[in-house]
Amino acid sequence: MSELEHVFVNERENKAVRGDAMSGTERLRERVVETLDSVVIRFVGDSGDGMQLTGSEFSRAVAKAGHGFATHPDYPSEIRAPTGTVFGVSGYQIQYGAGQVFTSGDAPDALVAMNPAALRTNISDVKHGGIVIVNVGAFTDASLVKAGYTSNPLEDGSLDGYRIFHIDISALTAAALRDSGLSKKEVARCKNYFALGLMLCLYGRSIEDEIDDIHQKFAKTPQFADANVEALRAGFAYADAAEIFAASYHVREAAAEPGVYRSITGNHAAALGFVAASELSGVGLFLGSYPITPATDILHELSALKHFDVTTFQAEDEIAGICSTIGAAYGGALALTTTSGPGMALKTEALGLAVMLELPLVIVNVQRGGPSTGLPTKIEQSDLLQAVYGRNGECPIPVISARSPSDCFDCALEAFRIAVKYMTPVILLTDGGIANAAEPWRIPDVARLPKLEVRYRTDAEGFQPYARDENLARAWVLPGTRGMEHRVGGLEKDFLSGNISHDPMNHQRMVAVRAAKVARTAQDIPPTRVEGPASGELLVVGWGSTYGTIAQAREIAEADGRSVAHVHLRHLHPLPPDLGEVLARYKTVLVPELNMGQLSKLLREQFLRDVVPLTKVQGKPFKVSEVHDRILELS
Amino acid sequence: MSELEHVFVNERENKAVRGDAMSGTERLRERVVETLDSVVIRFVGDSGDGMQLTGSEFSRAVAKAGHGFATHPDYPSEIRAPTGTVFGVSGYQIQYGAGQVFTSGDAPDALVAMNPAALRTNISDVKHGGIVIVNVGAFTDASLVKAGYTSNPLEDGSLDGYRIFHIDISALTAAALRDSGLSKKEVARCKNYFALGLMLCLYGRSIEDEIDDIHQKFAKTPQFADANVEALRAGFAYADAAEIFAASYHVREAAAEPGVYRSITGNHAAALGFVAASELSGVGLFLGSYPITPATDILHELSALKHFDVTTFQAEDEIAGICSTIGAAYGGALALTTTSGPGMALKTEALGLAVMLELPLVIVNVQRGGPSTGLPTKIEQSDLLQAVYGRNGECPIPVISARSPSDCFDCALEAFRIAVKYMTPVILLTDGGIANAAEPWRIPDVARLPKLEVRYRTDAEGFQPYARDENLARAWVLPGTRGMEHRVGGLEKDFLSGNISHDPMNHQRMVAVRAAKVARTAQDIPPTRVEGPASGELLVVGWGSTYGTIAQAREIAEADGRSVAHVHLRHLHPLPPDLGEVLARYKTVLVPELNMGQLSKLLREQFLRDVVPLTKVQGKPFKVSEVHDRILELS
Amino acid sequence: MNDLSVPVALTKKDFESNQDVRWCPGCGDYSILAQVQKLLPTLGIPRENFAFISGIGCSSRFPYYMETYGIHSIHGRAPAIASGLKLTRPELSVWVVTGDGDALAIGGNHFIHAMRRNVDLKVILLNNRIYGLTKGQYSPTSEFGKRTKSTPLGSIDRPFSPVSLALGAGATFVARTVDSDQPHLASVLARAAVHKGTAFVEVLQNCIVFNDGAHNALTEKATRDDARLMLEHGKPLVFGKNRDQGIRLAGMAPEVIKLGDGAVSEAELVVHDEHAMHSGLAFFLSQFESPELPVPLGVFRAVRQPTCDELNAHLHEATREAKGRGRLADLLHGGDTWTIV
Amino acid sequence: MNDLSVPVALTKKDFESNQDVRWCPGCGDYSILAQVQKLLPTLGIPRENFAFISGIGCSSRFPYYMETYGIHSIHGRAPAIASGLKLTRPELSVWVVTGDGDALAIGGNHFIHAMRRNVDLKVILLNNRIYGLTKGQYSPTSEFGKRTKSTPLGSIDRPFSPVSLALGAGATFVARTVDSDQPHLASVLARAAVHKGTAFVEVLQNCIVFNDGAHNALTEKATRDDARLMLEHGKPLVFGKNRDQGIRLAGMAPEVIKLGDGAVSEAELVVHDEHAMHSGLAFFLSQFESPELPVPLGVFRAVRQPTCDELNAHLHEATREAKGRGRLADLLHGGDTWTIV
Ligand SMILES: Cc1ncc(C[n+]2csc(CCOP(=O)(O)OP(=O)(O)O)c2C)c(N)n1
Ligand SMILES: Cc1ncc(C[n+]2csc(CCOP(=O)(O)OP(=O)(O)O)c2C)c(N)n1
Ligand code: SF4
Ligand code: SF4
Ligand SMILES: [Mg+2]
Ligand SMILES: [Mg+2]
Repeated sequence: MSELEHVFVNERENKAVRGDAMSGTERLRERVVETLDSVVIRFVGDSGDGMQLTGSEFSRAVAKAGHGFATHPDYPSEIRAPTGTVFGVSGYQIQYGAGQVFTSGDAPDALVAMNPAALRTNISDVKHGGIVIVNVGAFTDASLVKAGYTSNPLEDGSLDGYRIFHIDISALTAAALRDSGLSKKEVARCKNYFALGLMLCLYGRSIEDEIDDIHQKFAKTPQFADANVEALRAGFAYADAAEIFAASYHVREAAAEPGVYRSITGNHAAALGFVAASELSGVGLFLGSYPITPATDILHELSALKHFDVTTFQAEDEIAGICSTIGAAYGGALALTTTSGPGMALKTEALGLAVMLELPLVIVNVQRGGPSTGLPTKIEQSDLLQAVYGRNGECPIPVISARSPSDCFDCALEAFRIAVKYMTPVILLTDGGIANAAEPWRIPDVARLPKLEVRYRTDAEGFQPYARDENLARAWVLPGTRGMEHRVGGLEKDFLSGNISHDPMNHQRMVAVRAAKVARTAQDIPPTRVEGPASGELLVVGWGSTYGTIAQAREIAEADGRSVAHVHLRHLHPLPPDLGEVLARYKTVLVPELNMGQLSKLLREQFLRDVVPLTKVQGKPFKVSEVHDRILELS
Repeated sequence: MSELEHVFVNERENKAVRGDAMSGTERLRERVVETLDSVVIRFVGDSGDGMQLTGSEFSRAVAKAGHGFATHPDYPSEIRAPTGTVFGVSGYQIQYGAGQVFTSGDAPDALVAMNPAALRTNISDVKHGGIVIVNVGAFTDASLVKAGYTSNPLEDGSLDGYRIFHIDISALTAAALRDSGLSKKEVARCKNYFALGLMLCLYGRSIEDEIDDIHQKFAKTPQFADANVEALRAGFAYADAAEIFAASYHVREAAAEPGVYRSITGNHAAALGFVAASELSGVGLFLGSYPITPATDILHELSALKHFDVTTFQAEDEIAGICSTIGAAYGGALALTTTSGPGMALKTEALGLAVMLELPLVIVNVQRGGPSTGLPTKIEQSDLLQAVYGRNGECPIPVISARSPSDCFDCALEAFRIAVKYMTPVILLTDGGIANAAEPWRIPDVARLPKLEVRYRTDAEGFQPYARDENLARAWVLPGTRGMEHRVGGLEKDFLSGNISHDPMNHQRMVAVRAAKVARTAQDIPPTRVEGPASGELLVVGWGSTYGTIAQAREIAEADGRSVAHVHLRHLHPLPPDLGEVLARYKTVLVPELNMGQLSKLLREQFLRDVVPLTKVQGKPFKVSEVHDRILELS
Repeated sequence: MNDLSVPVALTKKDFESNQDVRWCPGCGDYSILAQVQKLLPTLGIPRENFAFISGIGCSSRFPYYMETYGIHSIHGRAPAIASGLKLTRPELSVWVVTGDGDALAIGGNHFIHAMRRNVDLKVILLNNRIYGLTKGQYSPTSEFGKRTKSTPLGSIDRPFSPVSLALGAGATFVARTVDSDQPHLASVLARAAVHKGTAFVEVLQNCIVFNDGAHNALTEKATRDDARLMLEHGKPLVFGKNRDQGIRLAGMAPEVIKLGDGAVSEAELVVHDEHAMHSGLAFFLSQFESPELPVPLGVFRAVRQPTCDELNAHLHEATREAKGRGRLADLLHGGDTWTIV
Repeated sequence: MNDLSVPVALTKKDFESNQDVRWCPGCGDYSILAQVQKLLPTLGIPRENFAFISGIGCSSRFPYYMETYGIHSIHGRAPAIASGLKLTRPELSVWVVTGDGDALAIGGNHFIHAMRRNVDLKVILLNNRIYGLTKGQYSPTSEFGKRTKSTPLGSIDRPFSPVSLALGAGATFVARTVDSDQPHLASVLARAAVHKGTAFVEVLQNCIVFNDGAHNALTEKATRDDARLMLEHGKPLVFGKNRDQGIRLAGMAPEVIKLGDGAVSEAELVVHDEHAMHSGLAFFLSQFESPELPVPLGVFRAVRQPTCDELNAHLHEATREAKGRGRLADLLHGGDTWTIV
């Protein structure tokens, strides 16, 4: 009997003891505890099964234990797809471990599948020999058909190769809640807490904190609080008692930097960063935006902060979103607009105006799968060239990008720093991956955050609307300031007065100075940080959300003795002044991107240097192995 | 007494004989006739002075004599600027000569200035020693002030260095029309015909044809016809009789290719090209457009052609312009939208949809000075990177460009050929220069025009909406065809059925196939034509409206013994397959563009080859000398 | 292959595509889809001559479920795309299905221009007063003060009345109905289908997930009779459980009066006239809002005016009659020419 | 430097910028500029507190000529820019100057949403029923059948009534006047200036170059008294050279009747009420079109409703009262946190 078969038998036998297990309190102390450096777990179920909650609660629990983690939620674009269908499957993956965790992981070590559709769409991702916990209660004939199964995978041997655990989570939850007084439907909704309890036990975490949290969350409906707690306990107890689990797992903890932490998504971090910019500068924040996936959460976050100096304006479309923002910038606000690809396309004409007006403005593009409506809920990095080049005329705008959820906070501040210092719109690129993914974030000390200085000109003496300071920035003058009434506009303007000018040489000069100003923002870019050897075989250059994947792939390769370095760009336009020199120090440059090679194009053009693109457009992040494999081939 | 002083004296003396000169019929047969290879003449005056008419009538006259010519109209963006102001000056330049004339000329040999503002804004362009004919009647104290003169240039010596002719065109016209019964204002309006008559005489052309034309033009108002004819005659007679003109000019004629010719602007040629595409394919043309300078004339032209199968739809904005066009393409029309820079920016989201739908569509961007509203009536080539890259997602679209006014006809046909053959949107770039400039065009024989084959799929058997032919094009199916009802949309779609697909590998495949299809359009690009040596020192690579300038600069340099070749690109995305190999044959590649180096960027990126950009953003075309100088430096 | 020359009697099933319907269980969109699928086979139009154009939103998924030609386009632009299609192919029956966000937020401009131009389109707006697909932000029809994901403290925008907006833009056919009243929905859609010109139908639709019960007052048995006013052409404006209330003019403002008891007679009431050329009455009705006034359901306005596509075709014909069918060679040789031999 | 602390009495001259006015000689825009420049000094607002926002068009050059703050923005977007500015700086007096193309073609969506939201903006639409700056294409207010550069065979689009559209979108202040009637223009602008909320004024403006005489019937001495209806609050609708015609209701449709001769009394006429909360009357009037009916000039509607900027400020205050002024450190530490020591 193979190990796997052994598991199966265990499981089948175990079915009989289900009822008992529920009440089992005595612990299987003799169970093996395996210790791991890190683990990848994925929760999958129907959209209505609450897997996002289960996943994020699990994350919270491990986070509080001091683990590093990274998550990847993956939900359908349908609001509430018919139950049991494959396109209605919602998933949440977490990798956690000792020290910094770079990505949510290539392949789950453990999968919790709440129904056949979830199993079918996820099983092939699971590691060979991985744990698969299946809610067999949902494996009815009808639901198998709905999921597109022609035979029951639990019985047809198609799952050989995994460590399958058949657990009737539906029935066990119902049994636990039989006295709760809740309806059948309400009881069914508690099964995600059963699964959570089960997994917390299996991975050696306590449930006390979670119980507190449930009571808080459901404070207004105590009967649901109680039921969920009950389900949680039942799941925990089941795992604790059930003999099917031959082992439980301990993931090593490693002391992270001391501090206060929270779990944060990219959109949330960006929102906080923008509020921080406002508070640090003492200038009100104005967000003009039109909802669009996956950017809308920034609007959601900020619209609740009316006790701050934050105004949100849900505009009639993306054009009004950016235009209201231009109006706000003219009025002296820290002006922000947020969107995603198709919305970005609509903003390009107004971006041109912002360039002409030379007003500070931040435009966030949370990239998603394109072109057109594309894959709205999926990750992609294919709007880079649009950000750099996508406007009529010579219309330069600084472009920066965030590398991780928490980096969105820093980039939000950086974007406004550039915007205000140089009086220019700034594009901040994030993407659907980091926007919704969570990671632990050491909350910064407000007193230590970089100052953001905003100066409005108030001295009317010698005022010229387009006179420039040493950074080539013109002055920011608030309407309402006496003695400096002036007009600005989208027609080419005189170099100093800003009045309309059709003068040929003036146009040439203005085009040049706008370009020079954007080029000058590069003066603040710190020296390029290289992870790994300062010169050698291979340099991997990335940008945006691929950071974690590349970093991990590089670390693994380096541990294997490969000469491979990594540069991850925050500033994409202009590029860091020393980048050409850095590239020159390596024999090969590999550029992984979730597009068809857009940064590669910029590097080739700028440095006349051949690079090796590694591209992927599948609505999914790179796997560490994909980058690692390529590194091995090239180093 | 210098030659110039001599002229002045002549002129001053001549003032006395003005009245007489009017009636003079006896010709100064003894006048010297200088023979020239080509000549550049510029007419300048107030917007209300009718200089555009004068210029285009003069062009017509020389065209009919078999000259090659090229024109450059330059008018203010104001509709009717206050009279006498410098920003209200309107100009029209023509170069004509023996054989092909490439450009409207760097510097006028002769300037006709109808008022002080016109003189002030144009005099510095005139060739050293050039002819300047001034309507002294308009040089009142008030108008000098309005033009910003602090002293009278006719008297302060500032015009030394030119051959100045003081002629009171206002008074002479008034005198000629004293019996016309017209009001003073109406009489004043005839002075452009006086100027025309004068110049026709001076340059050895008769006025008979022009007289016929005036009668036709003013058929409904015979009193104006008569007055204009009278003014024309008076101007001719004046020049014929006046002693001030020591010479008259004969420009050499050279037999052009036999055929029927007309004068044509780029916008007009494009409109005709689109109608030709419709007639040749037997498929109706649909234009959805929103007016914008300098593209509107295409709409104007086509909206008058309701006796053809041409529907024009003036949409509520540019977005509706392209969207109506997408609807029309779906309905089976040759679908077209026309715009300029800011309007192009607004169309980018819908362009993405067109790429996803894989419908044939032609988008014309008549580029103008940018960014933003920029310089709406001026020439620039700064929307190239926007055309190639300016959309969200991986969103490839073929881009082509026209090199001259008449080339717009051929490019219109070529754009639809690509669109229909590959089922793709195609962007055609022209610019404000060629859109309004005129050149002679040998009218093609309709029977010899390339066929444009349109096939709609009608066979429902085995139909799959996104199945592809050997060119990777999907089938064009008309709604109304039984048995092939299907839905298309902007979400990523299944490789064959076109149904929504979120499948990761399908997305990768679709992104790849859309790119491959656009890349495949390169298969039809003919081998790159090189003017000049097949290899050597210097290759000049240009695109769009700079053709004539570069061609002429090259010819001059070659005549001087320089090794310099010229490639002018029609296809900008994808680039011609053999281009890399062509570039490699020259030591240096010079890329002149009316932008900051956009084609240079594409060449550098694609071929990792350094090129020398020659850029200009002054709202004006290159001068031949600017390109020529650079050629000399590099060859 | 089927013999395509024989016309087939169509049924609802013929209009159901093979795509799984992906709206939330209980969404009001289902009933609207069903009614449209029932209606089309009765119109005597070959199936292949229908085209459904939509933008983006839950509502805009509609075309995928229709076994007709169709485009699921981009957000807000369906009326423009449909206009281009209809002008190109006047023989098609072109439908636009849209949502309150799609039509009135991002698509507001195309919406009003379609109404103005009177292109022969059927425009069905599924109004759930919320952005469904993006998971619950307020829309231009959301109530003042509404708390949503993007207005957690309550919205400060006043909503559009889609009917008023359409009338303000000059619509020739305007109607309102609700998703749950299937017979009424069916009859209003049928009226829209036969109208020549832009036919605009606002369907009050329930979004069970993000705005459940938004139209309850109008749909629940207990309240609806007092909350709604069923418009009938030529009939006085009477409503209420016992049909005992009516609308009278006070100046130009509406006044609710009790009927019966002989106190007030029906003769004093405003009489509905769908066909009034002056759209004052229709607009007057469109301003009725609960709870002060009953919400009118039915056809507000239905007047026949030449449609954009008819006029376009006419212009072509007239021009050809006057000038003769254009010939390319003539066109190319137009204007001044000269010959070089 | 001037002492800026002392308020100065302003004059028209103070509002004239140093830029040459570049409209065509004889353009109707001049008189509108002059009236606005005359009006502003009377409003008691410091000059620096005015901002003029425009789009693109001849009309949109307006801000350049005003010695105030201003933006000559992009085509159609002025209302959106102005809304952002006003929300940011409620103390400013923000004006939008726009054209029939700018506001109603490309800018239609922002226009209707500004009306709906009731942001405290003054929106002045210079309606010459043509695209002036692009040299003469028909606009959304051009007459049906009009021949222009882009409709050489006559336009097939029905025009918007800007007033109807604004009312359909829920505007709280709507008025119409003409460029050449300076006292009327002045008084209507003055009314708009003091309205709290979006104040929309349509100024019929003559484009002497591309659409000369478009409003002649309303402005020429010989015809105007019969062609226009001067609205006065609380007064019956009377017009005509001898004030001998009036408007009566026939059902809900307008009927022109002869007055005098004792046949019909003024009491039967419709009485104008600017302040009616129900906008039915205003809309009814907005549908009057020549030659059948006289064209109303004056204030159609003026009702006070909370403005978007007021509500926004209020929401901030209320939230701060409830929650206290937000503190960044608290915000960053919000949600679940854990400490690693
Ligand atoms: C250009 C663009 N902007 C924004 C979006 C995001 N988006 C999709 S649907 C939608 C609103 C849908 O609301 P509604 O039209 O009322 O449809 P419903 O889902 O309520 O039926 C939005 C904002 C988008 N897809 N494209
Ligand atoms: C995005 C964009 N599209 C088109 C144009 C061209 N354009 C400039 S003004 C104008 C129309 C102006 O009409 P209107 O608003 O009535 O102003 P008017 O000149 O008549 O005062 C157009 C189409 C533009 N500048 N920008
Ligand atoms: S979110 Fe609302 S509108 Fe969308 S499908 Fe679900 S119930 Fe229907
Ligand atoms: S074109 Fe018309 S609207 Fe424009 S400035 Fe001239 S007269 Fe005025
Ligand atoms: Mg909705
Ligand atoms: Mg206009």
